[in-house]
Amino acid sequence: MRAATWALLVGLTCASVASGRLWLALVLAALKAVAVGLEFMELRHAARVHRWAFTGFVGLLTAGLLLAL
Amino acid sequence: MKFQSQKVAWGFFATCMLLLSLQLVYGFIMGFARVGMDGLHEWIPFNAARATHTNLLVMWLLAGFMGAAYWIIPDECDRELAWPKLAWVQLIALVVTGVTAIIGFHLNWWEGRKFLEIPRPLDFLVVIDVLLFIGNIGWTVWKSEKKSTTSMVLFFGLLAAALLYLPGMIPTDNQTVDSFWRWWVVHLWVEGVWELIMGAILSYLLIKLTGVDREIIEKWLYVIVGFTFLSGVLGTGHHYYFIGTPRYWLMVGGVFSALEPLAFLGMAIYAFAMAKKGGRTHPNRVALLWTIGCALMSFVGAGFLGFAHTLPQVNMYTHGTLVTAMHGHMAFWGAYAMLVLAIIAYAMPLLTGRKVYEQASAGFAFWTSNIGMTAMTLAFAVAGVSQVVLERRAGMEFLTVQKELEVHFWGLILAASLFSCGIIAFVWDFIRYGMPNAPLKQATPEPPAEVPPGAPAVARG
Amino acid sequence: MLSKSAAKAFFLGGTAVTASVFLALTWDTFQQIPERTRASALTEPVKRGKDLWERNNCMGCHTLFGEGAYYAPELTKVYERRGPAFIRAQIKDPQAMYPGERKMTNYHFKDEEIEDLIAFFEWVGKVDLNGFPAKPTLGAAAQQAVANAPTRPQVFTQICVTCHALGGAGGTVGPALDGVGDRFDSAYLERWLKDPAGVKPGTTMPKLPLDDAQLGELVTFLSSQKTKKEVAQ
Amino acid sequence: MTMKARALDDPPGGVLLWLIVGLELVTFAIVFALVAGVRRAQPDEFAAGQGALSPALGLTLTLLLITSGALAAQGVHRLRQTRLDDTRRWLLAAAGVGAAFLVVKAVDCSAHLGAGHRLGSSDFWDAYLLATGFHFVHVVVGVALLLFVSLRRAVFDDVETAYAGAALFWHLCDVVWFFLFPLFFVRA
Repeated sequence: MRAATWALLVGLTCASVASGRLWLALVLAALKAVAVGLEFMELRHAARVHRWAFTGFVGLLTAGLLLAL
Repeated sequence: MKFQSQKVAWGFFATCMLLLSLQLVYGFIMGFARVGMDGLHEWIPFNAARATHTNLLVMWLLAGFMGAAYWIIPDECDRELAWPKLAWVQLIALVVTGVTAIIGFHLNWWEGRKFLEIPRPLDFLVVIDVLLFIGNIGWTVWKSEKKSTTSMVLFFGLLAAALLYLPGMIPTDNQTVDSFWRWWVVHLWVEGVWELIMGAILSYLLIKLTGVDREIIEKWLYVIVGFTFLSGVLGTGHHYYFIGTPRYWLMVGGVFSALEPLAFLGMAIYAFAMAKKGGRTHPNRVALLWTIGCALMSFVGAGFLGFAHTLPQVNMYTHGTLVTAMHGHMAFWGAYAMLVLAIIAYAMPLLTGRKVYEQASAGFAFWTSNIGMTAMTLAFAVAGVSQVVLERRAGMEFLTVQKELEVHFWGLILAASLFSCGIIAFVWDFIRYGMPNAPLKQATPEPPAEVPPGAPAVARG
Repeated sequence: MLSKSAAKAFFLGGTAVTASVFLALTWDTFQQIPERTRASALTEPVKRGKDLWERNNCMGCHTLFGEGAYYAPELTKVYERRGPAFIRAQIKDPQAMYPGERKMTNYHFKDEEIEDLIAFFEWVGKVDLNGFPAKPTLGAAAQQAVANAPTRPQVFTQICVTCHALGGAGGTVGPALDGVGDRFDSAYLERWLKDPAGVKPGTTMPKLPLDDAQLGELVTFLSSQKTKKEVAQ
Repeated sequence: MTMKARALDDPPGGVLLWLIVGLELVTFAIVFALVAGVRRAQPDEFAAGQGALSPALGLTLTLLLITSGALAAQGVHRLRQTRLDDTRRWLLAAAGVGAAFLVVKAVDCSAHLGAGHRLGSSDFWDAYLLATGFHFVHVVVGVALLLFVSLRRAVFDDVETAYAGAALFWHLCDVVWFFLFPLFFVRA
């Protein structure tokens, strides 16, 4: 699971560099942040409120940045 | 009151009452000058009134902190103060220095830097005086077996405050450098180490008044002051936007000032949570009211209203207007004035053995002064925003705008009168029930002492 | 759960880290200050001016770099805005320039002290303040047009507008000057400006610190201020 | 791997660290907004500044952080099987890769400074140096935390929370970098 997450993160990173589009790179960054949060930070095992608070924060942040740029 | 030497605190608290009353008088002088009634101009020009008003504030807050320390440190360290007589000498020296400074202001004797107006020779006296104070409480802490978190935070807060006075004395010919160091003193005091002192006094009061386990209160104290420093130290940047320092301070100051309300919010939540947890069984309800009020009003005044004009885009227009006065009044009132009044409200009944808190006037003092201060803040806010729009945005002449603002200063004077009623009630209670020459009742044991660890929180009375 | 030692470590560690960053930025700031403030232009008069500024607690009423007491005008750009002649007259006798208005103390400075203060203000006005004070933005277009009117002499934009308005911009202490050329001829205006109290005893109009060239320029300018209607006739 | 969901007052890594992570996320959100603001307000200057940045280097830095984060996560996973010594080794490895990040970033930064791009050069360089410098400070703290918990574990009453907490802070550095990376390195 952790190895798979690592591979996913590497893949997303390469994709965002290859694409060269800011909006796409930001969305991929959000996906990476959520992946790290759920798997590496172990929010998968945390109380539901914590899980959603983190995911929601990342979502709002990304939405805000997408709107601003 | 457990130790005789704690009585020293009385002298400091009485000084607070005197200086606070005088501060109000000078506030009114300025308020009337602003509506054109400046008949005292020949004897008390505005700059003297202003410097006296702010320096009295700093003086009485410092006296209050010192009194609080002389009260708290023996209690927390479980031993008499090292040198009680020295504390009296130090109080008298402080008062003499302060009175000299204030008379000097009226004779045009200055160092003339905002908030640091007192002349250089007196600076050295202040440093010596504070060193005596630090030495006295430091030695008490050092000699004691028990080194509680509260007493250590209080001690290091006071020590850091003393050390941070020194950058303000660095001589320079460059106005920008001058301003830069001045904020090291002023900002790092009020948004830095004074908050350590505030946190420590607040946690002492919460331990005593709510009976919540000391361990819990003290560990959260660390978290709260940690948050305060994380935002407050780099938040100094919001004074470095427009004084000739590099442009990146707009970024640094903007980001970290935006966090400062969170630290104050944390402090307010902390106080409320502890009070709720403790069940409020202490009979001195008024002291708890001041304590909780302090945490709340400091969030409103320092956190929320501070944030209202701290972003560089906003501050570009509000910098150097009455908007600052709006924020400053409620911030100092909430964070520090109410805190000192809280410790006085808590300590006085124990010092004198009289249940001052059962008086209706005690509650009147709290509510009237707070409503009055809120109204004053509103008056300043309306005046400040009008000034920003008319002078900074529309480009009207300074004096023309000041005439437009006079009506708001009438509002300010009315609000300040209400505020003064509350303060007079507080001071009057202090005089009625706190005179030292009246025969003191035997020092009473504190009603619900701190609960021993492990005891259920509600089983007290 | 949260342990007290962890909380303490967080407080001490966090404080140490932010304090280090703050000290590093302070160091960098001091590398940049000399250039940004033109430290090389800190001449002896400027230093003496700063000393006077502090010894009389001018910040107790005025603001400088936006820091002070908001009771009297912001002085960062005063040299550019009012010019040395106005500052000289104002410091020499504060009542002369704003009679009956908000009071300023007369410090009875010697002439060379006044020149030191002017030097200080000139230096202060040239410090790079990251755009402060901002130019007014509301009604900017109208004011821009007025300010750009080619005929306005400098003495008018620095001194007269303090009390008088023209085209809607300026002070309200004295009457607006729109159409002043209709009401008075140039001979009267010249007599008036040379000695206001002589023409109308008890007037609040001060005798302005003008030399002959400035006076001539001002009289020409004022007598040309005619309202459109009469111009059409 | 089975594990019951944790209580509300017991997040993985401890309450204190989550409070810190929360505060840091808010702080960095403000930093991102600031960078976005500069990018939007001064597009030309921003693009010019970006010309001096190397996307390959940004990619390298990101991969180092991701790898280090994965190593730390492996370590924390070993806590479930209460293999504390294993955890320690994984965390040390994570700290090692983190140190590599610091070296690469320091070289990059000194190159920029050497090329005359310093604080005060322009809003782009102020934003770049401050934001990545601020992140750099966090990575330094993160590496120090990882080293401290793995080398001085005797000082902790609750070693598991200490390990999980240090790793949690370390992952924060990743999350923050994920956003700094596109904001600075992806060109318009």
